[in-house]
Amino acid sequence: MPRLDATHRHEPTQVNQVKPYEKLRRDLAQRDRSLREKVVTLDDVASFVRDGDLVGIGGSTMSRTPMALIWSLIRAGKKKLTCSRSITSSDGDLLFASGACEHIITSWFSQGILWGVSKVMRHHVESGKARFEEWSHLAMGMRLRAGAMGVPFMPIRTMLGSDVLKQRPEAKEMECPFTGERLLLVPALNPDVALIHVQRCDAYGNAQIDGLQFVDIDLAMAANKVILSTERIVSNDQIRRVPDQTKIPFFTVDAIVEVPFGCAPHECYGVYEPMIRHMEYYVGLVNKDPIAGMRDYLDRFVYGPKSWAEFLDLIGIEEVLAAARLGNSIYDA
Amino acid sequence: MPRLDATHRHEPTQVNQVKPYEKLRRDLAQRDRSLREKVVTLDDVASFVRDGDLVGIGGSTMSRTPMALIWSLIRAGKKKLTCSRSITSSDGDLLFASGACEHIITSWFSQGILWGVSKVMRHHVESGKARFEEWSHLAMGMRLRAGAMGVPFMPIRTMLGSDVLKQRPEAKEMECPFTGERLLLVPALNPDVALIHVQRCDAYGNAQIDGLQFVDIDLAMAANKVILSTERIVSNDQIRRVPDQTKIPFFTVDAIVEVPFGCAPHECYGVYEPMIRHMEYYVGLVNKDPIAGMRDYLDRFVYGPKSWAEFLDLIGIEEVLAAARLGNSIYDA
Amino acid sequence: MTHKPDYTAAELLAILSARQLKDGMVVFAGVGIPLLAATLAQRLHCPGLTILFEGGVVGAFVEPGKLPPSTNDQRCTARANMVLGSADVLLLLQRGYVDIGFMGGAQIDQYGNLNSSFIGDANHPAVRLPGTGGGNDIASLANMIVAMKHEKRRFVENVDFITSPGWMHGKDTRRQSGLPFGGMFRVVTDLAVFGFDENTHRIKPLALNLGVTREQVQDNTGFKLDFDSDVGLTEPPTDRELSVLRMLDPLRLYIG
Amino acid sequence: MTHKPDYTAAELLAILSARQLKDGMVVFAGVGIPLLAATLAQRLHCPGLTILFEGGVVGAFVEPGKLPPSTNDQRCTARANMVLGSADVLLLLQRGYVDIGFMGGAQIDQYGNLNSSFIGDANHPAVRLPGTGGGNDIASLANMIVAMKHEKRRFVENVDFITSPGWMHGKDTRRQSGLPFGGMFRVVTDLAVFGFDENTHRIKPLALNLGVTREQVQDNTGFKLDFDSDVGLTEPPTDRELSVLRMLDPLRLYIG
Repeated sequence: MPRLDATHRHEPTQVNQVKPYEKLRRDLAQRDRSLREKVVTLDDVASFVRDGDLVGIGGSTMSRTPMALIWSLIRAGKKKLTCSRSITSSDGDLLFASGACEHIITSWFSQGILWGVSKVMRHHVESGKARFEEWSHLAMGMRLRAGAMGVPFMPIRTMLGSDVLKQRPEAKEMECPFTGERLLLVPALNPDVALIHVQRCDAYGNAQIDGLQFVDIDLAMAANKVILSTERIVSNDQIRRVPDQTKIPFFTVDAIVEVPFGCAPHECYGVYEPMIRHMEYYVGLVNKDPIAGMRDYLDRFVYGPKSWAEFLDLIGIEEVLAAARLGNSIYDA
Repeated sequence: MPRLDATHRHEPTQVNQVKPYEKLRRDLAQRDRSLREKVVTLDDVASFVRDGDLVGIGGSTMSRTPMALIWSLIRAGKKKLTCSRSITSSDGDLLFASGACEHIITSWFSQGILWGVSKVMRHHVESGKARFEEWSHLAMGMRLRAGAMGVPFMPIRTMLGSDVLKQRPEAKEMECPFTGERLLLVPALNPDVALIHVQRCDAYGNAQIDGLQFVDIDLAMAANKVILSTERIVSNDQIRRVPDQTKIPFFTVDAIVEVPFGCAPHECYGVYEPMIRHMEYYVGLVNKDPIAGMRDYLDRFVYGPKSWAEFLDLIGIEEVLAAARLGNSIYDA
Repeated sequence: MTHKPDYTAAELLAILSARQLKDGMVVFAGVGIPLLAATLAQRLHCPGLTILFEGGVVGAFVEPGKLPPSTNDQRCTARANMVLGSADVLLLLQRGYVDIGFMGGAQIDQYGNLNSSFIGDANHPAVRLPGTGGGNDIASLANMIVAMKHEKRRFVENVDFITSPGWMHGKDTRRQSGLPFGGMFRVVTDLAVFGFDENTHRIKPLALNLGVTREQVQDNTGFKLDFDSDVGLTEPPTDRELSVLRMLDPLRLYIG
Repeated sequence: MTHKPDYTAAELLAILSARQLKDGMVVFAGVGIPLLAATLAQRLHCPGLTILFEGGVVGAFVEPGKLPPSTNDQRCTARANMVLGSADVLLLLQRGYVDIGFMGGAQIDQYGNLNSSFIGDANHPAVRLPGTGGGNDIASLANMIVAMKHEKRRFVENVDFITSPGWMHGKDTRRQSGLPFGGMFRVVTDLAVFGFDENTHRIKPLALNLGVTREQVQDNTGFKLDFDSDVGLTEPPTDRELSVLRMLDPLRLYIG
C-alpha cells in the first residue's frame, strides 16, 4: 500500500481551528500505516517535526514526560512550535527559553507545585514573548478525545461561567437539543505530532503503558504522527503475551527511540521517580534569574552533552540509581 | 453519609428519553456510595430490579453474558423490563420468551452467527409480541459513553443516510458549529440497572476484567445501579496489587454475587469458552419450535433447577470442565 | 458450471476474498468467511496483515482449528497485539485507521447497499433479520469488501432496507448523506468478482470464476447487469491455498 | 494570636480540613494540604474515605513519608484500587460520583470564586499564575472545601479573574451560568472556618480558631465580613491528630 505521496503537501495545523473531517482523514491516509519497523535514533527525531507544527506532549507534570524527545528537538533548533500538554512542568520552561516554542496550550504551567510559580513561564508570558493558552484539565482531555474519535467536538459541563471560558472564543456554548441544558462544546485537538514516552514497545510501535496513562491514549489517536520514546524495545511476542496492557496500537506510531531514563529528571511510572535533587538545582538556578539561569542550564544540560547518556551522567549516576530504586518500589506492596 | 431517602421515589427511566442532568445527579446522589460490603445471594438479586426498569446487560454475543443474573430475574417473575445490550444472543431469547422483557435495544439479535437467525426472536418480533429496537454497534457504545460521561449525547459519523436511522427519531442530525459537517447526535443511555459479569472483584465491588471489556466500563458508569456477578470474590488487597486491571470502581456498584460459571452456557474470558454442545442442543430445541421448544427449555433449565449449581449439573460436568480447559488455554501462548 | 470443482463454494469465496487483501493493510473483519479469508491471507501473501475484530481486538492471529464462533469470543484474541473496548475499536474506523472493512452480506443491491434487518416492510416485516451489529458502522466509514453467496434473492435491484450503506442511490448520494469516505469496493461471490462503476457507482462484474458464464451470473442476479467487454477470469484456487485453508478450518465450520 | 501554639499554620490547616471529611465519602483531593488532610482523615476518623487524584487514581492510600510532589506522580497510586486516564477521573465528577472536591487556593473572593490564573488584567497581567489545572472542573461540578492561608491579598472582595467558580456573583448566578450542582461549601484557613450564606451565597465565618479574634480575621480580609452573633470556636489540634500528621510528613514537606 504506497500511501506516501510526494505531491501531497501536509500543511501544519491552524492552531485551534478544528480540522475538517476530509482533511483529517486525507492526512491520515497519506501515512504509511503498514506493519514495519520504525526504530530510529534520538538524533533522527528532529526530521519528523517541522517548524510551526502543533506538538502534543504526553505525560503530566513530572510524570512520563518525553523529556529526551523534547531535548532532541531543542538541540535540533526547532522553531515556532505550538505545544499542548494537560499539565506543563519544566519541559515548558525549556521549550519557551530555548525559543523552540512560543505558544503552549495547557491547563497548568509551572515547574511543579513544590516550587511555586515558574519564573521562566512568568518572564515569557508577562513580557509577551510567548503565549500560555489556558483550558481546564477536562477540556484539554476532551479536546484530545474528540480528536481521537474523529469528531469535531466534545460536550462538557465545566468552564461555563468562568473567566477561563471568556478567554477561549474557540469553544462554543450550546443549548442541548435533547434537554435544553447549557453545554460547552470544546473543539477537537489533532496535533501534527505527538511525543509520548512509554515503559515498553515493540519495533512496530505496539506500546504498553503501566500505571497512570494520563491522556496519552487519546493523544496517540488524535495526532497525525506519533513519536515514541521507550525505556525498552521488546519483542512482538512479549507484547502479544499481555495484550491487555497494550495501550497504543502500532499503526498510530511513526518513529520509535529506545531511551532508557528518557523522562529524566522527571519520573517514569514503576521505573524511576523524579530526580528531585536535580530539579531543585534547576529551580534554584532559573528562579534566581529566569534569563541567565535558564541560559546556563540550556548550555550545560541541553546543548552541552554529546548524548542523552552524557546528560544522565551530568545529573549524576547516584541520583539516577536512587530514583530507579524508588521507582521500582511502587511494586513492593 | 445517609443518602437513602425513603421519601425519594425513583421513577423508572422513560426509555430513550435523555435523563435531564438534574435528575441524573439527584438519582445518583440518593445512592449509598460509601465503602461497604455488598455481597448478596443470587436469589437476592431480584430485589434490586423493579418491573419496568431499563436493564443494561454487559458482555457481547456469547461472551461474559451475565447469564446467572438474567436467569435469577426470570425466575423471580420480573415483567416489562426494557433491556439493552450491544449484541444480543440467547439471553435475549430467554428474556423475550419468559415474558420478562418486551423490548430490547441492541445492534444485533440472534443466538449466534453459527446458527442463523433466531426463530425465537423472529417469533416475538414478527408477531408484534415484543420490540427489537435497532441501533448500530457504535451508536450503542456511544449512547452508553455519553451516559457514563454525564452528557446528554455523543456525536458520531455513522447511521447517517441508512434506513436504520430512519427508524430512530430519538437520534438527531446536526450541522457542526465548528466545521459545518453533518453529524449524528445519539442520545445518552442511562440504564436503571446494569448487569455485569467479571472475573473477580472484592466485597466492595472493585471489579477487574481480563481480556475483552466490550462496553462494560461505560455501562457501569452510565447505570443508576450496578449488579455484579463474579467468578470469584477476592480480597481488597489483591485488587490493590494490580490496580491497572481494575475496570469498575466500587462506588458504581450496588450488589455483588459470587457465581462461578455465571455466564454458562456462554463464555467468560480466560475462565471458560462457550458450552457449544449445550448451545447446539438449545438451538435445535427452539428452532424446531420457538414456542414449545422455548417453553421446554425454560421449564427444564430455568425454572426447574433449585440452584445455579443444579443448572450447571444439567449442562453436564464434563462439558463444563471441557469449556474451562479451553477457556484457560488463552494464556498458553 | 461445466465441471464439478474439487472445492466448495465457501472455499472458493474464502480464497478469492483473501486475494483481495494486500500485505500491510489494516482490515476490519466480520465473522465467517471474512474472518477466515483474512486469516488465510495472513498465512499466505500477507504476513503483515493487521486484523481487527468488533469485539475489541487489534492484530489478531487466529489459531488453526480454533476459529471463533463470533468476533466477540476469546479465541479472537489469540496472539493479539491489543485488546480494547468494542466501541473503541469501531472508533478506529471513524478516525480513519482502517484500510478495508470486510463483511459477509445477507442481501445486496445494485449500489452495494446491504440489508441485514428486514425482509418486507420494516414496520410489519415478513422476516426480522438479526440487524446491523457493527455492519452499518464499518460500511459507513471504510472501503468495503463483501463476500457472499450468489443467489437471486440475495442480489436484488434495491434492498428492502438499507442497513449498511453502499453507494446509496448511486452517483454522489453517499457523500450527500454525510458519508464522505469509504464505500463499496469489491463484492466477491462464488460466481464472480464485482467492482463498482466510478461514476454511477453501480455494481459491475470484473471477473468470472472458473467455468461460470455471463448468463449464469445474470440468471442468479435480480437485476440487469452491465458486462464490460473486457470482463476477465479469476484464477482458480491453488493447491497451496486450499491446503492452508483446510488446515485453518479442519472441522469445516466455515468452509462447509 | 495571644500565645504561640505548638503547631504550624499548615498543621492547623491540615487538621481542621481533615475534620470536615466524613467516613465513606468520595473526595477529589488536590495536591498539598488537601492531599495531606484527606490522607490524615483516612488514618483518623475516616478509614473508609475514598481519595481520587487528578492523575487518574481511585482509592489512594498514600504511604507515610512518601507524600507525592504532585497528584500526577506514581506515589499517588500507592495501594490504589484503580488507575485510569486523567480525563476519566475528572468525568467521575461530571457524572456525580464525587461527594467533595478539596483544593487549595491562591486567591478567593466573597462568593468563594478562586483565581489561580492572573493578577491584574488578563491580557496584560502583572503576574501570570500557573492556571486552573483541574481546579475549574472540580469547582464546577462538586461541593467544595478549600484550605488556604488567610492573608489580606488572598481574601479579596472580587477576584481579578474567576478561574474556578464559587457562587459566581452570589444568589443563583452560579446555576444561571450553567452550573446546577456543586458550589463552595467550606473555606478553612489558619484563622477560621467559613461557610456561605444559603441565600446570598456570601462567605461568612462559622468558627474562629483558638486565640483568634474577629478583628484579626477582619484585618486579614480584603472586604467586610458579616459575623453572626453565634460564631463558634474550632477545637485546637489534639495530640493524636498532630502525631499522626507528623508521621505522614516526617520531612515536613507540606506542614512547614
